[in-house]
Amino acid sequence: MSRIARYFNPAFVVAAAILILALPHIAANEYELRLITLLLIYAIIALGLNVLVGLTGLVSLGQAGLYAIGAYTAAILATRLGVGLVPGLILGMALAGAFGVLLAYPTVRVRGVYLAVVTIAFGIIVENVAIEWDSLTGSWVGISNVPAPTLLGLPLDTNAYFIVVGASALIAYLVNLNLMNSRFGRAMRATAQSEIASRSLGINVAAIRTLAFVVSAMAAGAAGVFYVYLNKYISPDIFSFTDSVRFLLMVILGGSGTALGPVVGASIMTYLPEYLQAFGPWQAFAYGLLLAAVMFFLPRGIVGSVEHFLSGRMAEARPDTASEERPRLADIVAVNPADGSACLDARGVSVAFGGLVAVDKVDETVDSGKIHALIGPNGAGKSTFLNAISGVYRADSGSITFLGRDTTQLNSHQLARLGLARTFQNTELFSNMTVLENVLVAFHKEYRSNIFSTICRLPSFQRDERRFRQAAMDLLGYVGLSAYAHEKAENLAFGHQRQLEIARALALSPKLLLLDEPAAGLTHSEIENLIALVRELAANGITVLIVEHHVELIMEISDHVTVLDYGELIASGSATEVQTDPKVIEAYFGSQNFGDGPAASAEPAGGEA
Amino acid sequence: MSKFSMSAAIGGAAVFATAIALGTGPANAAEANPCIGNSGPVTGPAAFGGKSIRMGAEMAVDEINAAGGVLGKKLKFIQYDDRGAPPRGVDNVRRIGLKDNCVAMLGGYHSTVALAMRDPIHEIKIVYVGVIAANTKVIENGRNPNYMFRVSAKDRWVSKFLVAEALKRSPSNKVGIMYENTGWGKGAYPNIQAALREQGTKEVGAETFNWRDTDMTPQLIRLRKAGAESLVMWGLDREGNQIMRSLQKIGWNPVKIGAWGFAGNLGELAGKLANCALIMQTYSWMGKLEPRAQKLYATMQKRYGVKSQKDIRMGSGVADAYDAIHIIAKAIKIAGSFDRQKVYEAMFSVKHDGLVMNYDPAFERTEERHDAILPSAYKLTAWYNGELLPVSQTPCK
Amino acid sequence: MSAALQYFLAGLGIGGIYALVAIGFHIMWSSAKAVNFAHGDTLMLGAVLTIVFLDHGIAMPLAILLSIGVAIVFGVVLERVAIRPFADHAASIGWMLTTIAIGIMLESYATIEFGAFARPLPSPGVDKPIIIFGAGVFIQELLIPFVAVLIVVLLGIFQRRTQLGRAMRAVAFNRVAAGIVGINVLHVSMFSFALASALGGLAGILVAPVIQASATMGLLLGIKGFAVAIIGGITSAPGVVIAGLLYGIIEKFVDGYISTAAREAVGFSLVIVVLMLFPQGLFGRRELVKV
Amino acid sequence: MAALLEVKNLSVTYGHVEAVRDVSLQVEAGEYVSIIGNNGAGKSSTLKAIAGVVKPAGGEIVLDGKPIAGKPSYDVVRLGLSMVPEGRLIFADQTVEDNLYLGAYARRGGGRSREVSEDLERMFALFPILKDRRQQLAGSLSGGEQQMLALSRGLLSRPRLLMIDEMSLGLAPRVLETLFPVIEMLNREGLAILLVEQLATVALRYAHRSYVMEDSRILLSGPSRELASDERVVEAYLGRRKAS
Repeated sequence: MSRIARYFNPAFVVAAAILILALPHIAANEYELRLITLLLIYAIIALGLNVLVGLTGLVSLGQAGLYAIGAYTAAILATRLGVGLVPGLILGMALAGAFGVLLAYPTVRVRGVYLAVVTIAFGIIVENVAIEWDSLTGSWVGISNVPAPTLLGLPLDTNAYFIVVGASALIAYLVNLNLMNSRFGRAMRATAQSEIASRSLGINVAAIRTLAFVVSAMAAGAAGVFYVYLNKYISPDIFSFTDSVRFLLMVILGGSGTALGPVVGASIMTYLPEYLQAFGPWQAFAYGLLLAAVMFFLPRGIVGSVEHFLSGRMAEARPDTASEERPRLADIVAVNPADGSACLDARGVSVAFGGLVAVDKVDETVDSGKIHALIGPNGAGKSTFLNAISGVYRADSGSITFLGRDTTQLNSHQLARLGLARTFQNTELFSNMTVLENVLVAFHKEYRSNIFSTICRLPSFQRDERRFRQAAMDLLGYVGLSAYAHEKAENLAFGHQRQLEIARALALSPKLLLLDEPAAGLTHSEIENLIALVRELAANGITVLIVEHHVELIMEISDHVTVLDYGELIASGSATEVQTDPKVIEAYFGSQNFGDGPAASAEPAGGEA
Repeated sequence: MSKFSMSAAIGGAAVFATAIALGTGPANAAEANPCIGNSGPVTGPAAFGGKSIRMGAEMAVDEINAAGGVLGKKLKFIQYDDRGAPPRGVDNVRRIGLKDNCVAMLGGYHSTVALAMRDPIHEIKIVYVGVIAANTKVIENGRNPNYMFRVSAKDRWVSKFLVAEALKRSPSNKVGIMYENTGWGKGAYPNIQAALREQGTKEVGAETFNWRDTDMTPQLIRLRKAGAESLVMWGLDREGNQIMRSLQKIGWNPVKIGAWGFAGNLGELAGKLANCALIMQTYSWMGKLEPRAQKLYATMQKRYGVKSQKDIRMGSGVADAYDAIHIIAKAIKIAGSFDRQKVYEAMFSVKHDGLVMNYDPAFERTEERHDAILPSAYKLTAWYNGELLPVSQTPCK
Repeated sequence: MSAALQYFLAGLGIGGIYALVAIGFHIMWSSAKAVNFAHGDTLMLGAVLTIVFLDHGIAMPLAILLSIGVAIVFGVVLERVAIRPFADHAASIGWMLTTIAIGIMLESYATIEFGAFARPLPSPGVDKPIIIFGAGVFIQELLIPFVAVLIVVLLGIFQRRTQLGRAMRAVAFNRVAAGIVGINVLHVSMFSFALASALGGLAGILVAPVIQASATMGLLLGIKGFAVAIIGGITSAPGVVIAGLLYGIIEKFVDGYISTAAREAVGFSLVIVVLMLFPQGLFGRRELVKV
Repeated sequence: MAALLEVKNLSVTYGHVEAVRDVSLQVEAGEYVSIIGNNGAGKSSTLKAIAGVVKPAGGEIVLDGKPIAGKPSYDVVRLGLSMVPEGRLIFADQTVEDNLYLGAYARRGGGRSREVSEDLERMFALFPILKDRRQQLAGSLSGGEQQMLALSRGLLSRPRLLMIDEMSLGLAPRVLETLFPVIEMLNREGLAILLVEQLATVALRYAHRSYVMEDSRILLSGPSRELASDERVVEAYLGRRKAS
């Protein structure tokens, strides 16, 4: 989270408000004031884009298209129907937001450069329509004679308009900040860093991405509306691909993911052309040079670099608070006593990749409150099976029942909401987020406060936030990580990362916890702690299904062990039973005699690279 | 913190509401500075247009300053880049008028930019003298007082001029129109239609094309089908070349007659295909020059690295800007002050023997005569073997 | 009928240009999983430099070779300074913006030095159109798609028959596996950029007689070429060429039968629709994502 | 005589995870050595570090007197050390023959010399099925055939030490029956082998010496024959603890 914003925000808001009120009186001339108004308009669009790029990790090279939609909506309404600023603003934002939903839809299927192409295409389409729909947009000639803005019937002069835009920019800043430091912002950053982990914590990734697109689109739309009333003239020239790049540069230059960065970036990019004029024909070259220099020397952006520098300083000063009494799990999250019924029941589950059958007709029943282990040699299909029952992969055949409900067709975020939590083989933490935030992400679905009360910081939000912060701190206390709550997850020692991942999973109040090789990379003493923890969880009524190659650990804690080999179930029973099963010994050691091996099963063909 | 920011926002809202009620405007300076601004394309594909304006304007300013300046003050020429984008042009008008506080300004290359400038020009009340952009409505804009003047071609007059020439060469009066899909082309289209109506006929078809289009065969096939005998064309050299080539592809050779956007290097691009394409111009640096022009040409060679007469791209722009600066300087002298309002009034009293023509007077108080260059000064030239020459010097008809 | 043929032939010529640009994107993507967004400007470099060299009295064949040489140097340097340092960036903002930045610089420098006017590049291919069933077309316009197809065929042979070509495919397939058989992945990546840039320069020289050389010719060609490469399936060389040719032909038919004005909107809407239906492009290989 | 491969105090980390801690081992010229141990014990990471696929965090790797720690894989293979990777990693979209030619990439000239063609024929003699399929795409081969191809590809760089990672992975015993004897034969012809294998019995039967890895460290080492009867090996695998 943005440290600068955390420490300086109140001061910043007051200072900004005073500055906005004072500027009309201290600006050298009207042109200067207009320039600052333009700066604030750019700040609005950059703040919105920051939600998309900085928080959600999605690149848009078509933001100018959304800006155009807001601008044309307001310009057409104002010139044809004499509509005032506020209705124009509402409609412009609504229409841009609707296109934001449309643009978000492709993210379900495409990412990275593919998404970049979709957004570029969108921007060009909007530009083309603006040029060609002559009767509506005036084509290249554009729309002029935009009347002066009115607010509640009162006409606004340059000064008053500046204050309106200033107040709006301040609101955009606060929205950005409040969104960033809320469950929505955390969910956005989580999906940017690990989509699969976000899903496993019950986050609907498509919904979160749509939200990000809508927020950024509405900001772009609002900026477009404000621009119309500032310049009183628009034409397709300012909504081109180059402008989309410029908006993106504002965010990157200032520092994407920080609250203040977009504002700083917008300021520089507003004033830059004024100074670049001195370069005459070389100004485009100087602009390119600046863009390249930013990427080379300040990839975190200005504010990002300052924060990075400061956070390095502050991390050293972190107090090492001794953890007090360890809370009881039942006091933090909902746990139900085990009733001995089947928690999870998989029947004939098969998963194939191409021609390769990774899991072949596996039956597995996990009784509630028990510790169940899944072992097998490398490549036996353990993780695939785990991914199938947790909804990451869809089983090609067979059925899965969780808590008496058929879940074969459910996504992982739906399963998570039903109480199925998991950890990952190679920990999937949100490494750029703090330890506390990592756990808070998992409480996302528990919040009752909606986006509106979140942004406005209404009491319902405050209540939720207090409650779940406390719960998250308690969970950290439970696994012994309280002292690291404000540390970035990536700075934790590996053993602590594993514990954090378990704490995060526990925040879902799980009925079933899937642990995928939780002991990998741990030291002996850490493994001892893990064993104690798993036992305690089971005692609290949480069913555990553990995949592990650390056989010693398995044999020590499991109530039931299932052995897979070549995707097939070859043994199932108590630890001692499977340990002496000749088929198991063979699978692990290889037979003394080749001919005696496991029945020459279908040889996997067409391996993957 | 969050509570605090919320109350700060509410507080801020309350304060700005009162501020709106008290809203004050900045005072306007009475006397402007002795500078003449310009917004034109300094970068981008039309940068040559911005450069031609700068050359013409700077040479005039230097002459005036060498002769002691105006009202005892040295004139200054300030050029800002608009890259052909109207909103940037609008910004530049405000920078010139509000920040630099210049006494007057020259217009730029693009008609779209000039059209967009009408509002801020009249807001600020600064004299604008267009030197290239020829769209009719830039000047004939229905405002009174009208601060927009022009020392350049006017599309409505150009349309009449070209249509008359086209009809002369079309036995059955069948004229097709090809115009570029820009503010300039779209602005001219109704002018061409009106000119045809005046002559008692109408076009057989009208087609558009975009910048960077590389093939015009679909449009030309449609025009040929409609029976066009001559083409009136509004566009620039690069697309003009594609028109010539596409005509060749479909094996059609109508009469081609175009506005001055084709006066740049069409002959170089299309070679012999451009032969006998007829182009209207206000001024030509080709051939033998009068002594005053020869002196200017020498200056261009020395100061701007111009190597040959063909190197002067958009030569009309150089001449128009040169004349415009002299006209503005004379207006300031007549006004006896750098007061913008007085300079505006004085514009109608200027008489000037310029490079393009003898302006007598330059402007009149009718909307139509805010244009200084009269159709009588328009010249019809023709491309022939890579050179743009007076029609009489070519075998073209 | 002859109108339809005319549109088809014209579309083939324009599509050939997109295809040539898209092949370059394909080659770069295969080896580096990143592309030069300024690839359109590589075409510009090839075309503009050839004219500049001709202006200096250098003979045509030498001028062409020199221009392609400069384009190669450009590609290699760009790969080193603008792509490699940002290759691991997850959201790929890094190399997108650095290469866009270099494109802006190159275009602006060329505008200053070369001038803003488009200039012709002489070629016998545009002297006279040939008439096929009443439809006219320049040889050069037919040459372009032909060269695009030829390059794909030659590229295929090169990648099958030569050790370096096999190495390129190996790097595209799996970088670790390529490393353990002794392929220097960085060298292959650099070679790919050199090859893509050489083809880019050549493409510029081939298209300049048709569309004229100018400092600003690259931007739109680059964007469209990249869009075409993506919808064709950037991992498949024949795929991007087929997509390029189709895109050009569709554009011309939209021009001819709907309206010149609707071209970009229709074309780019098609791009979005294709990507929604085929996230890997029409002929693309699914890029494996390990969970 | 110095060992062909000498690894001293090697450590490999992935982020915060120590996959290999302080591992030392050696392979003499012409020797057949195996590393056995459970999945996740650090065997593959050790091999990858030696081959230059991952950069070691510390320690020394000396091949024939030359330090190679930290050198990229494409340089290591030129020094006579070839790896057959886990999962085989053949170039599935290229033909069997092209895969083999790529195996010779690191050799001087790096292409189709007569020597390379002769070596190709030798591989076809070793695995005749590859000859039948030489024009087929490698991706269409069965798992066993792919492993044969991966082995042949590894041999075509003419290594002095061949490292094989988890050869048995995903293969039926019937296939292993043909593969292991081939490796033994290659070893008898003088090629040093470093085998990483999960199937302990098989590895212990063929290798002269073995190392047992557990929890990122080397637990035991010695002649295979002795290790095969060591109780601790069984423990390491199945976690059977003596009653305590």
